[in-house]
Amino acid sequence: ARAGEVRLAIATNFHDAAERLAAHFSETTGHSTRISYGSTGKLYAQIRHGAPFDAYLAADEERPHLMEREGSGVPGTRFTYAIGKLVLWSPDAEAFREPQALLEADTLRRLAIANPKTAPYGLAAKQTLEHLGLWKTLESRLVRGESIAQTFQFVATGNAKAGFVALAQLRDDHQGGARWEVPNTHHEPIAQQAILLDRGRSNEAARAWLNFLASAEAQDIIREYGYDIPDLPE
Amino acid sequence: MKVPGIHARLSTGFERFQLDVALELPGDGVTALFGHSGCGKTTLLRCIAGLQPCTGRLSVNGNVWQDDDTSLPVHKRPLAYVFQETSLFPHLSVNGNLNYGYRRTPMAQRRIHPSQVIDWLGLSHFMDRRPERLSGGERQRVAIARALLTSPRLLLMDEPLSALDQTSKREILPYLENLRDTLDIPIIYVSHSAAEVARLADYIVMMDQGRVVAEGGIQETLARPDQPFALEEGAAVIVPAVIRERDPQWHLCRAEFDGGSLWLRDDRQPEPGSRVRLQILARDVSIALAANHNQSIQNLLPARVMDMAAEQRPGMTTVRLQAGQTSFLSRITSRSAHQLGLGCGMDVCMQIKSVAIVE
Amino acid sequence: MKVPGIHARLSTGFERFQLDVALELPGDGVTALFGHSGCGKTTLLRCIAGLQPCTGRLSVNGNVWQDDDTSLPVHKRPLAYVFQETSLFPHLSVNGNLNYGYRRTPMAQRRIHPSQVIDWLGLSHFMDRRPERLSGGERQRVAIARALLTSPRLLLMDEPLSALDQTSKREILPYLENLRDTLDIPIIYVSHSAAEVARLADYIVMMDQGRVVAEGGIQETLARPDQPFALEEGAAVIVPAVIRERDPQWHLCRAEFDGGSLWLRDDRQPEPGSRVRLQILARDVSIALAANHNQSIQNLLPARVMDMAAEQRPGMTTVRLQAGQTSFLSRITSRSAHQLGLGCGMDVCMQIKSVAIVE
Amino acid sequence: MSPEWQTVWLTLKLAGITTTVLMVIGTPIAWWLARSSHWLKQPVAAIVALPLVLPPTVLGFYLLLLMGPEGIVGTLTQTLGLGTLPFTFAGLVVASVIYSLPFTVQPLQNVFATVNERMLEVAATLRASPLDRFFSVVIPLARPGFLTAAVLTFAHTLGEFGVVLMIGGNIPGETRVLSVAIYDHVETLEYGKAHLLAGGMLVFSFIVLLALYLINGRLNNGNLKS
Amino acid sequence: MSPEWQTVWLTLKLAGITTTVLMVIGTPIAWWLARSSHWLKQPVAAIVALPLVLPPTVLGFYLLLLMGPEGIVGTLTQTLGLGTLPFTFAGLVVASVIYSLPFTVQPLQNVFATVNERMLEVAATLRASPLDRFFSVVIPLARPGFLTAAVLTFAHTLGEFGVVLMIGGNIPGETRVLSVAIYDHVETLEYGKAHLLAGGMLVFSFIVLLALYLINGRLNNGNLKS
Ligand SMILES: Nc1ncnc2c1ncn2[C@@H]1O[C@H](COP(=O)(O)OP(=O)(O)OP(=O)(O)O)[C@@H](O)[C@H]1O
Ligand SMILES: Nc1ncnc2c1ncn2[C@@H]1O[C@H](COP(=O)(O)OP(=O)(O)OP(=O)(O)O)[C@@H](O)[C@H]1O
Ligand SMILES: [Mg+2]
Ligand SMILES: [Mg+2]
Repeated sequence: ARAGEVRLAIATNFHDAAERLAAHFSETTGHSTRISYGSTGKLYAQIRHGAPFDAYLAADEERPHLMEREGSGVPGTRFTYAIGKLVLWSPDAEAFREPQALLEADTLRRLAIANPKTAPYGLAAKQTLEHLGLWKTLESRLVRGESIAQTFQFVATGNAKAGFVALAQLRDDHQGGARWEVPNTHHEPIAQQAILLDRGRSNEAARAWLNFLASAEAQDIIREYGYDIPDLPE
Repeated sequence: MKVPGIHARLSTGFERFQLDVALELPGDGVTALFGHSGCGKTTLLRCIAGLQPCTGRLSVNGNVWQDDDTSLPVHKRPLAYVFQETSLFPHLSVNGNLNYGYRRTPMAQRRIHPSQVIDWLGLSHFMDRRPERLSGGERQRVAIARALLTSPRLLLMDEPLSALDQTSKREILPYLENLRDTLDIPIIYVSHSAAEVARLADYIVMMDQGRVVAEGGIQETLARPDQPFALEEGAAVIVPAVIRERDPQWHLCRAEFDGGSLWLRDDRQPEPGSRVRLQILARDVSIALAANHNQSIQNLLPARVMDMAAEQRPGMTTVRLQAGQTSFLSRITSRSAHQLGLGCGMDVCMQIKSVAIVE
Repeated sequence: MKVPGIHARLSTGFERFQLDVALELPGDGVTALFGHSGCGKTTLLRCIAGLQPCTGRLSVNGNVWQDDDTSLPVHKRPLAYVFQETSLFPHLSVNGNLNYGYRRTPMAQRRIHPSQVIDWLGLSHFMDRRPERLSGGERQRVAIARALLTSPRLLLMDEPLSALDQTSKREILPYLENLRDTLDIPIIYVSHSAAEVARLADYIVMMDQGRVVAEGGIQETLARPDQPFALEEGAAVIVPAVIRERDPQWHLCRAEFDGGSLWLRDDRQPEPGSRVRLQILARDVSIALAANHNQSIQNLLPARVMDMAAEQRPGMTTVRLQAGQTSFLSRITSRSAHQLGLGCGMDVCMQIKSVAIVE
Repeated sequence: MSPEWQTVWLTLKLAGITTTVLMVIGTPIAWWLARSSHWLKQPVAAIVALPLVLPPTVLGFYLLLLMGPEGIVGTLTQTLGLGTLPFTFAGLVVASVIYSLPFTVQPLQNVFATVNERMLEVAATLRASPLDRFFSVVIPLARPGFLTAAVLTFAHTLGEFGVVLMIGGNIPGETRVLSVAIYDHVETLEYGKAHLLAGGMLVFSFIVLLALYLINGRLNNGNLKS
Repeated sequence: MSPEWQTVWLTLKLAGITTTVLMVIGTPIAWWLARSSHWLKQPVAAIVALPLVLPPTVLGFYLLLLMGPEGIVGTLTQTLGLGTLPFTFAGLVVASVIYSLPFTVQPLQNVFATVNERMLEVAATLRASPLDRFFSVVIPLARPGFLTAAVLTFAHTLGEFGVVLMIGGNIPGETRVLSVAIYDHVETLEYGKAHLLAGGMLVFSFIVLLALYLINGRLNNGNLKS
């Protein structure tokens, strides 16, 4: 096939993995990519109003689902490409041994989570706290980042003692500190879904991208960046 | 067909002030506008310039500037305006100010050039300076120069010399006279200085509370002993005359008029035969019953008392005298008039101090 | 110990102009500041007010306002300044402008009150109006009133009457005279009008190119026939006198001075016995070899020729005459002086037109 | 108070306090910039305009670093016993003040530059001290500039949300302001609520601005009675 | 051109074009607002300030609705054969112009109001037509206002990113401007790159602003030679 171009709208939290994947994709298929990053909500609004994207990699299930229903996404192309992993983290290695102890301590003045209304990681964090029976006590001490990235900044700059961030963020410079990987059982899975958009229906490269994303090769990369892969691709 | 002269019938008003004038002014020469502070002189000039909205009709030497349906915008009226308060452009140097109007005057219409006015008004020392760095008088001279450089067809001047000392005035006035005579354009001149007016004006308009209360040629008007002008100290007649001889030793010359001769200083060294205007202030004319040559007053002329009028201020009488066909005014105390037994038709000797005669 | 009077030794300069003055001015009365446009009058006033940075020393009636180490800031100097170009606050009504300084004057120091100046200067019609809605003369009057209302201890006036007509001037001048006499504060007065100066001033300072070229009491200074003042037309002497009798029928009164009596109009109806200042213009004094009573000039006084000087302008001679202990000036043509054979020490008859006498 | 009204109240409070603070500190800065001829004048003028250049979230990020427990400002506030500023209302005010500084200073500087020096001289000869002159001459003459500065600052603080989001931490009742709320509604597809809040804010602002301009016009044209 | 330089170039182009467009359309609006006494004057003045009040992203969202294929403006541009504006450079310019309008109009309106009516009258008696008067008198006298307007507009367009992100869609080489790039770097925790870009932008802006102010100061103080 001739080399084509695929225009991708990708949730910002998947940035690092996406860059690696895109490089790999171009190498193997010869197609080029042009990626716009943004929050899931913003990208959704833009696609609804004519943004020129071929495929959409959201940070949740809800938006791709909506698109499929409304017709801006191509039915049957939706699938979960990654499952986010939630971590309670503090850059201070001494901050806690037992998460329960930290969360229940009165000395915890500010705990950072992502906004449960706008960010899937925020929703998961909220569910986790509810699961632990701490939501009511901690609610007034929470600071909400607009995105998971902002939540991470709250913690990394020391303004919040600890926070629920994405495992994907704890790479490179931020390996250290105290961390607790929240078990799957504490919250609903953070399923990130992709879908082929109406504009990309006849774009060879777009379909190639989605195929590549579901390939084992890609899945290895995705795992490397701190995500889970669903057992059964839909 | 062109109707010469300025025909104005203009009305405008503010909350507490109403201007209503109907004027027929000569199409050349200087018209002096007189009146108390707040009588509407500036407002009238602004109406003529088109700066103040007004109703009525205005035509200048045959060109209609305003009538019922149309009003020429200010920048299309070929006039120049020297404002009462100097109003130089603060963002331009003196040079920039002068050139502003000059550059906007079509080449063919330019009759006055920068080098001339810079010289006349002594501006060469500060051509590069900003207005804020000039003295009050310097600013006023620049404003006059700027206005002249548009080679206007009507010149409006609102107290243009008020900030100037006598010497500067004495230097500038001849140029204004010159302009009046050579450019052949009408000038409307507001001034509180009787001396300036008597020297420059050909026509006088007296205003009060927004109306014209008197107007006329300077000769007729000034020779009326009951004239309403608040000049009093400045009451004078203007006498056309011809220079007949010069006396270089004593720096004097003799001017002949219809009714006699007068000696005057020949400051400007006029050629014999040239025509001049003599201004004779009423206060400089005294009356004797007979000629007495043993005194410093050298201009002694036989004349006849024509009429006498008491002045507004008590104690003074203005006497109108006639020598040949020429009228003169004399201000004397009423007691003198009484003691000398002056009466209409009486023949007397008019004593005129030669120093009081100016061109 | 308080040293009365104004002692100023001040220097400042601009790019092309240098001011250097050393003055000792009287601590009361009016000092007139004279000089060509651009000679530094405004700059000097600004230095005295503290508006223009300068070096030197300045003390006013014993209070040091500036010396080597200190300079009182403007608002701490108890002076008032009437600027050359009116400078009313555009955001305040006339009333607001008047009150601005008045409110800032401590109660105990207030010696002039709004109702007085509003009345004097005829401001009552437009107390609520904004300055932009006033005529030029009206603005000038408001500015004078505003300055007076700070009850200053030194009054600086830069051509305060230039925009006013004769009538307004005639109404305002008596109040300024009154102020001078009753408030007992020094006034420094810049004016180009010889008449105003001769009337108001007690002391005269003549400037040229940033320096003082002459100064002195008005009587001595004006009586010098070689005086450098550019007055010429306005050259005059001031003669102190006492009113002796009044002639109500003819509206005249007789004033006696050291050397004789003069008849003058009794406009102001002075009480017999009261002291007045007579101003006699050189141009109103003529010389006869003998008294001739058959003429309208009624003030005929014997006098002696003291000296004679040719004027700058050719053809004219200024003659100084003495009657009793009083000096007079007379301007006559040089030819008259020659023909009458005038010389020092000669006894003559001085003819003074009574109308020319003012207080 | 319902959460919505709490948000509205907080927003108005923030905008009001920020505008007040900025008027107080911006006026002397603007005056100095307009009148001084110090060599530092131009550099300071340039620095004042800089907060504009950075995207709000980025500025917020740097402020977070600076004011955090390890930042310079944070260390200072902690030693002063004030704790750290982020996630507090005071922190929001500080951030808004920094971000909106140019909107206050620049219009003021502009009109200050046009105030006629002569008027200050006149006031001085009428016994007004420098401070008195400033209040009785400069401020009235510069009124349109103050109006513009206040409007720009207030409106900008209302609408600004990048910095506020970053420094505020979106805590309901404490640092959650209207702009953040509207943004959230848009993000979560609750368009109805977003329209309501945005519409309300627009109508409210329009009315306030209109009233301000009308009053200002009245003051300019009418005759003053004192 | 590397993607970074492309972004820089795009940013400067956007800010430059926006500023130019705003100067051209803002000047007559400001003049009208400053001089007119039409009853619509105050409402228009209030409307001009409104874009400020909405959070940029929210404003961006509404612009997206308006200019999108189903919006009023979008329908119009489509029938004109222009396609839709969002996600194009032209769309960015339109959005920036709307958002930055108050920063241009308000400072200009301010200085226009201080231009002495007398100066215009004088110019008229010296034969200058209304347009000529505007260029030869108003513009020179209002120069500081133009500078402020240009600086605020340019800087604001540089730093603004909410609207740009929404309308532009962050497409590399097409609508991805510096502010968005920095924002992206911060969001994706690439702080090194963010510091670099932000620092570069600050230094660059500082130098440009300083130069501007210095030139302006020179022009104000120096004697003019013509
Ligand atoms: N700010 C300034 N910068 C440079 N030169 C100045 C400045 N102000 C005044 N001058 C010059 O200083 C001289 C004296 O000015 P000043 O205003 O004192 O004159 P003046 O005697 O008041 O004149 P006038 O009667 O015309 O008002 C003038 O030559 C003027 O050009
Ligand atoms: N804009 C205005 N609004 C209201 N009244 C005004 C306005 N301008 C002038 N006036 C009034 O109109 C009258 C005439 O003013 P004008 O300026 O024509 O007087 P003027 O004859 O020039 O006086 P002056 O010799 O003092 O300059 C004055 O009483 C003045 O108070
Ligand atoms: Mg007038
Ligand atoms: Mg002066």
